[in-house]
Amino acid sequence: MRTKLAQIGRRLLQALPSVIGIIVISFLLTRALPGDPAVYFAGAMADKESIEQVRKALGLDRSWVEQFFIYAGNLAKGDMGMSHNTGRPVAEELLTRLPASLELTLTGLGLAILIAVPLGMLAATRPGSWIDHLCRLLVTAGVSLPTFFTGLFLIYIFYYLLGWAPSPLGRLDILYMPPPHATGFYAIDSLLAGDMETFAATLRQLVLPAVTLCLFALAPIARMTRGAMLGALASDYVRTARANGLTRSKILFTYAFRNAALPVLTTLGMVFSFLLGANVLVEKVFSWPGIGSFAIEALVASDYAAVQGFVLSMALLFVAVNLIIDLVLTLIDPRVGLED
Amino acid sequence: MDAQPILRIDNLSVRFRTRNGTVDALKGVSFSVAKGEVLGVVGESGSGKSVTAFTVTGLLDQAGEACAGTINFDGMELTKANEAELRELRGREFSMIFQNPRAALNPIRPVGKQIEDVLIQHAQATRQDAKAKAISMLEKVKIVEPYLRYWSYPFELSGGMCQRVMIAIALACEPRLLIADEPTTGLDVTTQKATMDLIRDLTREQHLSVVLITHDLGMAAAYCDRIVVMQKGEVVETAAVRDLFTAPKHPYTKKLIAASPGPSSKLDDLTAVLDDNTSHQPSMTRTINSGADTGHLLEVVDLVKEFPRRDVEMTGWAWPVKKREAQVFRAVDGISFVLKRGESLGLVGESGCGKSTTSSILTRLMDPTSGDVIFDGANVTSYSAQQFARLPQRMKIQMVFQDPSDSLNPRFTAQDSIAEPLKRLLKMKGSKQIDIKVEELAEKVGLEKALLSRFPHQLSGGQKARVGIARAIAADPLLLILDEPTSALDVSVQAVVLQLLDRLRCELGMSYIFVSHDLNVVRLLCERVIVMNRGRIVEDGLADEVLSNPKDDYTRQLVSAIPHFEPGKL
Amino acid sequence: MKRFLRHLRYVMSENPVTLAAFSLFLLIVIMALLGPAIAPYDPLATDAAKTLKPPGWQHPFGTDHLGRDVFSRVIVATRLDLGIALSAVFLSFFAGSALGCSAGFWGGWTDRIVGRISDTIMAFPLFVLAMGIVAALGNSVENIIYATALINLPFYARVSRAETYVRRNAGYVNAARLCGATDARILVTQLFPNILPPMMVQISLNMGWAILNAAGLSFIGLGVRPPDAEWGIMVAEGATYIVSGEWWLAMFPGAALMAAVFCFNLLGDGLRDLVDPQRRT
Amino acid sequence: MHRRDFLKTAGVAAGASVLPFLRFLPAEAAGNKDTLVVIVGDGINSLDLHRNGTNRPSYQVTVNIYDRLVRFGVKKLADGSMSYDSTKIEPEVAESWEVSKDGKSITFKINPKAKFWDGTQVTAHDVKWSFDRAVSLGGFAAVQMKAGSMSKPEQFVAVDDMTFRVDLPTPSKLALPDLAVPVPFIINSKVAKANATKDDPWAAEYLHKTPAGSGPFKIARWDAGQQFVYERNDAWALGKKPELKRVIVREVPSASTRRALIERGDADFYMDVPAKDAKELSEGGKVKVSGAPIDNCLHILGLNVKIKPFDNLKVRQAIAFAVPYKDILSTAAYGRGKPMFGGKEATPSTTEWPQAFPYDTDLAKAKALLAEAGLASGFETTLSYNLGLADWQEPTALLIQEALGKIGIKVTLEKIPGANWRTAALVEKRLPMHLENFGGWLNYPDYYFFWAYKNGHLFNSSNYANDEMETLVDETLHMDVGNPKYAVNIKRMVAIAFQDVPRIPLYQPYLDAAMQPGVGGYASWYHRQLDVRDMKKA
Repeated sequence: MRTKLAQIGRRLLQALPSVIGIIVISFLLTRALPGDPAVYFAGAMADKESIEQVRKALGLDRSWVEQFFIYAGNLAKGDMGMSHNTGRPVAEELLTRLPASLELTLTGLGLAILIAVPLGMLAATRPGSWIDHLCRLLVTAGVSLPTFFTGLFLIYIFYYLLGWAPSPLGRLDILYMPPPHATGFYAIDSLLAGDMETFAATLRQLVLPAVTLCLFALAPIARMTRGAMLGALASDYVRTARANGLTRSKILFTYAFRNAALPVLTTLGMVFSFLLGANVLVEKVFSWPGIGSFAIEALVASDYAAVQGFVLSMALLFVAVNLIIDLVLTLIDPRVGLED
Repeated sequence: MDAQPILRIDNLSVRFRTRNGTVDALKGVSFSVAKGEVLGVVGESGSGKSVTAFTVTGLLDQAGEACAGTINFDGMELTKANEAELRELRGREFSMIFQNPRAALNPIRPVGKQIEDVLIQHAQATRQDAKAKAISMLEKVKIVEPYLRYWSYPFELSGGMCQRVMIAIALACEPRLLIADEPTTGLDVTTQKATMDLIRDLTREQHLSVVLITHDLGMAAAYCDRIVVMQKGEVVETAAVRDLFTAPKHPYTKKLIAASPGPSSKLDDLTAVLDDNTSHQPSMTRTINSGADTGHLLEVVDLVKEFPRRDVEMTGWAWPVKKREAQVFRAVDGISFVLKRGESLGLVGESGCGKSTTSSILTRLMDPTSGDVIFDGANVTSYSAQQFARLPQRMKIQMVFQDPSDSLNPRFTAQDSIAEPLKRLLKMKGSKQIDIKVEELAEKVGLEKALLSRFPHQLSGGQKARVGIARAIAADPLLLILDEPTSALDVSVQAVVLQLLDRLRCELGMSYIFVSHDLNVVRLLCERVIVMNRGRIVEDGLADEVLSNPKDDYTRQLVSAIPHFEPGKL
Repeated sequence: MKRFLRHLRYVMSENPVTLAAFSLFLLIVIMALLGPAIAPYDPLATDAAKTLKPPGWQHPFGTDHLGRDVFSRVIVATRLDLGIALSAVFLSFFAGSALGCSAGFWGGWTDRIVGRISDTIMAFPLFVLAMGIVAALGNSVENIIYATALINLPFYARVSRAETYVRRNAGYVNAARLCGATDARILVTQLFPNILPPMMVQISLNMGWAILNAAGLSFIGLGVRPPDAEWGIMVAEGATYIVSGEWWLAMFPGAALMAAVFCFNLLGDGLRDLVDPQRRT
Repeated sequence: MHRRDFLKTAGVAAGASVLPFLRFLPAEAAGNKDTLVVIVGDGINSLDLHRNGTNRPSYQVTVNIYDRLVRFGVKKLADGSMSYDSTKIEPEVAESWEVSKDGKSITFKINPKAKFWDGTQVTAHDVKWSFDRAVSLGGFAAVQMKAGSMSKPEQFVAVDDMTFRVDLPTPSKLALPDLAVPVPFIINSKVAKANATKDDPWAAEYLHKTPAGSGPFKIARWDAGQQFVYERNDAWALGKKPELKRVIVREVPSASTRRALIERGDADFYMDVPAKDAKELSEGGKVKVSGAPIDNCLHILGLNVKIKPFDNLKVRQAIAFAVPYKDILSTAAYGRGKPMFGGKEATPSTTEWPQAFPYDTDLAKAKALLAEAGLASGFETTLSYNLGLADWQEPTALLIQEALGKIGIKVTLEKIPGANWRTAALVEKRLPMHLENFGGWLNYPDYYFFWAYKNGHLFNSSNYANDEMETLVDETLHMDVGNPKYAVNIKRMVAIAFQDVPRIPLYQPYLDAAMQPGVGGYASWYHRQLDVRDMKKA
């Protein structure tokens, strides 16, 4: 087990420089944003010297380097500054909004996996057949449309015309109070509280945005599953298994799929960050109080602290997700430990 | 061995549907295997020996189909059986073991579990006692500490040990027929011998019939009762081992026997038997001018090359962790030898003995940790690999690579590959001038002009080897280092290439360093031989001397492990 | 060149889907080249009287909220979108593979530095980085192209590094070293041409992605500068009209967008066969 | 109170539509006519108007939960919709007031019925503390108070518990109305001071999240970025008790989602409806649309006189003749605006403001004027507009670009994000040609000219400087309306605006709101926010 810990340690060490890189870039990126927060903070009718006075208060007059160290210092203390867009400390804002985005992204991803993996396997076991082509066309169609377009289209059909879906009004219809806070994921919290009514309502709200995201994530997962399965089925060890008379299902699942799962897992890391970016638009369309819609407004309103906080948390999330995937990989695949 | 055959194949034909039309892989193959008999199926690549095995076990991929003939296994007609029936038989009645064992085992599943899968599948064991049975099978194939090895993964075992696991899996349900498809290719000579002895003992003990498929005549001679020789999808001859070797009837068989280098065969014998498609070249008498002291071409003074123990310098995206306990692994541990001008030297040893590392250092593709190489009077190790590239000595040392298909750039035609050294080293400019020189070189290595415009994947193994050689001698080097140039080639092709190499040596007066694991092949070309083991030179002497009575016991073990046919021994 | 054409025809016939993809690609290229010439109306001419007309004879795709003909705008937009896709993708292809190849070939420090750079870029949610760049440098087409190219860089670096690392000690590479070729020359003449096939698939995926990215930027107001016609911005503007019943504003540019991205994705396999020497019989 | 009971008592239900899960709700769901569901586009970022950086949507909270000394009345317009009445000042916390003879001080009598939420009596000391806070915290609050010439705490005197006096440097007609705008609200100073700290004397942090006032509504909950809920204060006695018990305000960023919600009946009230939706919703008939022109507000095309060639009067007038006014009104505003072009008189005969300028689309005249200015071959320039207001500014900019193209002026459009817009247009005033939508809160023409036409003032994004205009504005700003000189000055000011045309008015915008047929009592206000105090629901 010792090598596993050393390996995890090294993986963490490896993530450190990119985190530092992210902090620096997010700082520079926001400083390069057009617009001057001092003017915004000074309010609608402020004149020249009241803007200057606010600028000094915010410490924006000092050199960039100095500002960076102040920012890094605050960051260490966990203070990400105040978002003038929503009037609340950024850290608190992110903590309340992150579960919303995560719940949406993970549901979308989960749906995508449930559909794309079997589809990929189906296509791999019958290469070149009409199923293979159909799966490829369907999946490519899914990824060919911008998410905001699919989102609005689904709203128009299922909410506006048919009235099946609930109103795209955020995470929970106004009839229901959000469940007592446990994980921040409404679905899980309502289950924990045993409140099936709210649970059902949460699911109904989740369906449309999750489907929009899922459509977008189908292609990479299905394509990777198909490729990996084809590789595994053509491998020597599958031929040996067939020569030893193992049943088709045993070969397909225990031998071929488990090996194919490794590359699929690595793509999931990338697809997750891909979705995090995509749900920025989906949140705007479904008025989902997630981290994405918060970022858009902050960016458009050049709300420094909010943009920095958002970019940093996204980056840390990405690094964490990749770390988890690497750990899972080391558990499943004994070889990973050695020739990383 | 009673005469009732366990397996009878009658007039079997197999066709493959490929992109450009159908290919007849087998044309009317017939032979049978008696109970308890070890039948050898010998043939070069493309002779259809593996296709036969796959057709028998019903493992042909979709593209192939058995279009004629019957396969009778102990009274049951296999070509008529559907997939379910066949699956019942596989593993229980007949089973197979394959080449390249490490890839043939599931990389992420403990070997013990893989044995259990087969046992449980054929109801030879219940979930509870499957583990015990698996461990006993591991013991049977002489794997030390079986209860520990039960949990290890294929990448943690050596090639030989993986093959033993494969054998354990194949024999777990005590089948009545074992088909071994090139089981020992790619293994070290000593491991090869150990594996084949294990197969012989186990199959005799369970009086199992065996079909051994191989391209190595020596192997077939040492371990089989009867041999079937196949060429281009047809059976050309079937005979008992003794009769086949003493009185081969079919010319192809004769050619094969002659082409496999034995301990006493001469270079000219290889192509002694007249064959229609290889033109007979009068072989030059090889003068050993070791006497005339024309100075040392190459002098190596206690060369050392060290590699870190665990390749800590991750080539992945990892941060270099401090080398805490990384001991150093010495691939080359202080070797020294001298090479006279025009002399050719053999470097022999098993894989991992440091012979390839040495050759890379000599050709300056790799920098040594310490030690000197004085070539043609100049100390070449003093320059870095990059600087050496621009020196005039660069063209004086060239190399022929082991795997011909990997040594040619897939996007270059043969013409471009050969022209490359002319343009770079000899700074030849005019395309007209280059074309003439390329044609001259092609002619010298016996390559038809028409093949020059072809891509590597459109050339055969032999033709690719000739392009590699033509490229190496383009800048007429003084020293040519041959890194197992013929090990990937078929026996008959190897014979022709070896003769070509010998002829070029005499014509161009080059000296060779011939790196190989096969003493018989080295003996043909080189006067002197160096045997290496774990980075050190264990023996240095005249080739015939070393082969007939080796002084060092490691060399003795190496020589005895090479399977070959000895009339007297049977 | 003759050999290439014969090979092209061969790749086409072998896989119907690739044939469809190539012909669709050809159509898109023609539309991009002849766009303004074949458009029935001036894409920028507004007409207050004819705003938001449904598709009919005069205007096959209807008119938008300023009375401009959607059909001619969709055609003219092809040039801009194809331009964005091609330039962004090739910019990141060359930069990415240069970084990736040198990382894979020399290993050691270059490998680690390149690794860190692409890790950092990858750590940013792709879309947010693009938003940041465009917001910071202003929303001109060049900035969109640079932003899209930057965020696609890691994909190419990762693929080319893996492919180069595998081939760095291949026989023909050592043979080239023996001929006195410097590392740089080997990288360019020997290694790079051989890693093209796997990169081709990546290129086709990214082409589709580049257009979607531009569309996304337009949706939040940072995309292409009006009044230029571009599918993304037309879908973005039209999207708000779906609910009020004028579906054709977003539907037709959306369909064109989907067809283009669809075609690029399917192109991948065809491109790989085209470039892969083994497939040449 | 257990969560489930809270739900029952509130009898929360959304609109009349049959909701798929209606069966869960208890019987008295029918009694939901005292809860209103409102949807808005932008989120609020604070409950305290005086705080630095409080955005415009947050003003609505202060309007509904805090009281002021006085407030404007409400009047019925010609088309039956209700609007605030800038001419009528009604009592609120002050039951009566009288102006000193020299007009330099106003004394207010506090209404004994004015009680804070915690039951304590509203005193003059609370009023003084609140007004001192308004002028000392700086930012928007201080500037708005200065417009009514109230800038120093010394001006506010608590004579005794129940009388409060404001002293003015010079008599001004703006002082009294400026006490009715949202800024001078009255805070429970006892509670605020209890939560103040050394470096936050005005309890900004505390009041940011937890208001302490006396208004007709309280804030029940605020989930930032999602929703906030008003709860009626039954003890409120300073006017007609509001009909509604609870008002839920949900933030819905996407305009098309908002439209779907109101049309499907999942929302009762939709505030600040974009022009196109307003026109189609009112024609659709399913939903009631009430809209009125915003007082003292204009959508204009600003020309920066400091940047060539807009310093040349002929060029500005040429552009005034080239603008496609009718197309803009129909395609950009969808008819939801009062035309400000085609005026008959070269010089104004009335003091009405805003009134139509004497220009109309006449390309020939425009070309002629350009030729006179020596720019017959035209020139190149940029037209900038605010990304946040793109729904009307983008189509308008496109139409202007095309029209100017016809007389040889090549225009490139430049879209500028929200925060950066204020810096570029208002502070640095560096945009050659731009669209602007300034509206003065106090409904006097001189107040508009004070902000938009005086040199260096914030909304004078055209950098316009005219000595006569300077003196005229200074003179009339504080002058009483009755003064005969007032009308003369106003007409002269408007005439200069007609002549010099630094700002070309396009139309007077409407403030539209859509609501279910059963909803009533909506009035449109100058501060363009929702005032729920008089609203009711059948």
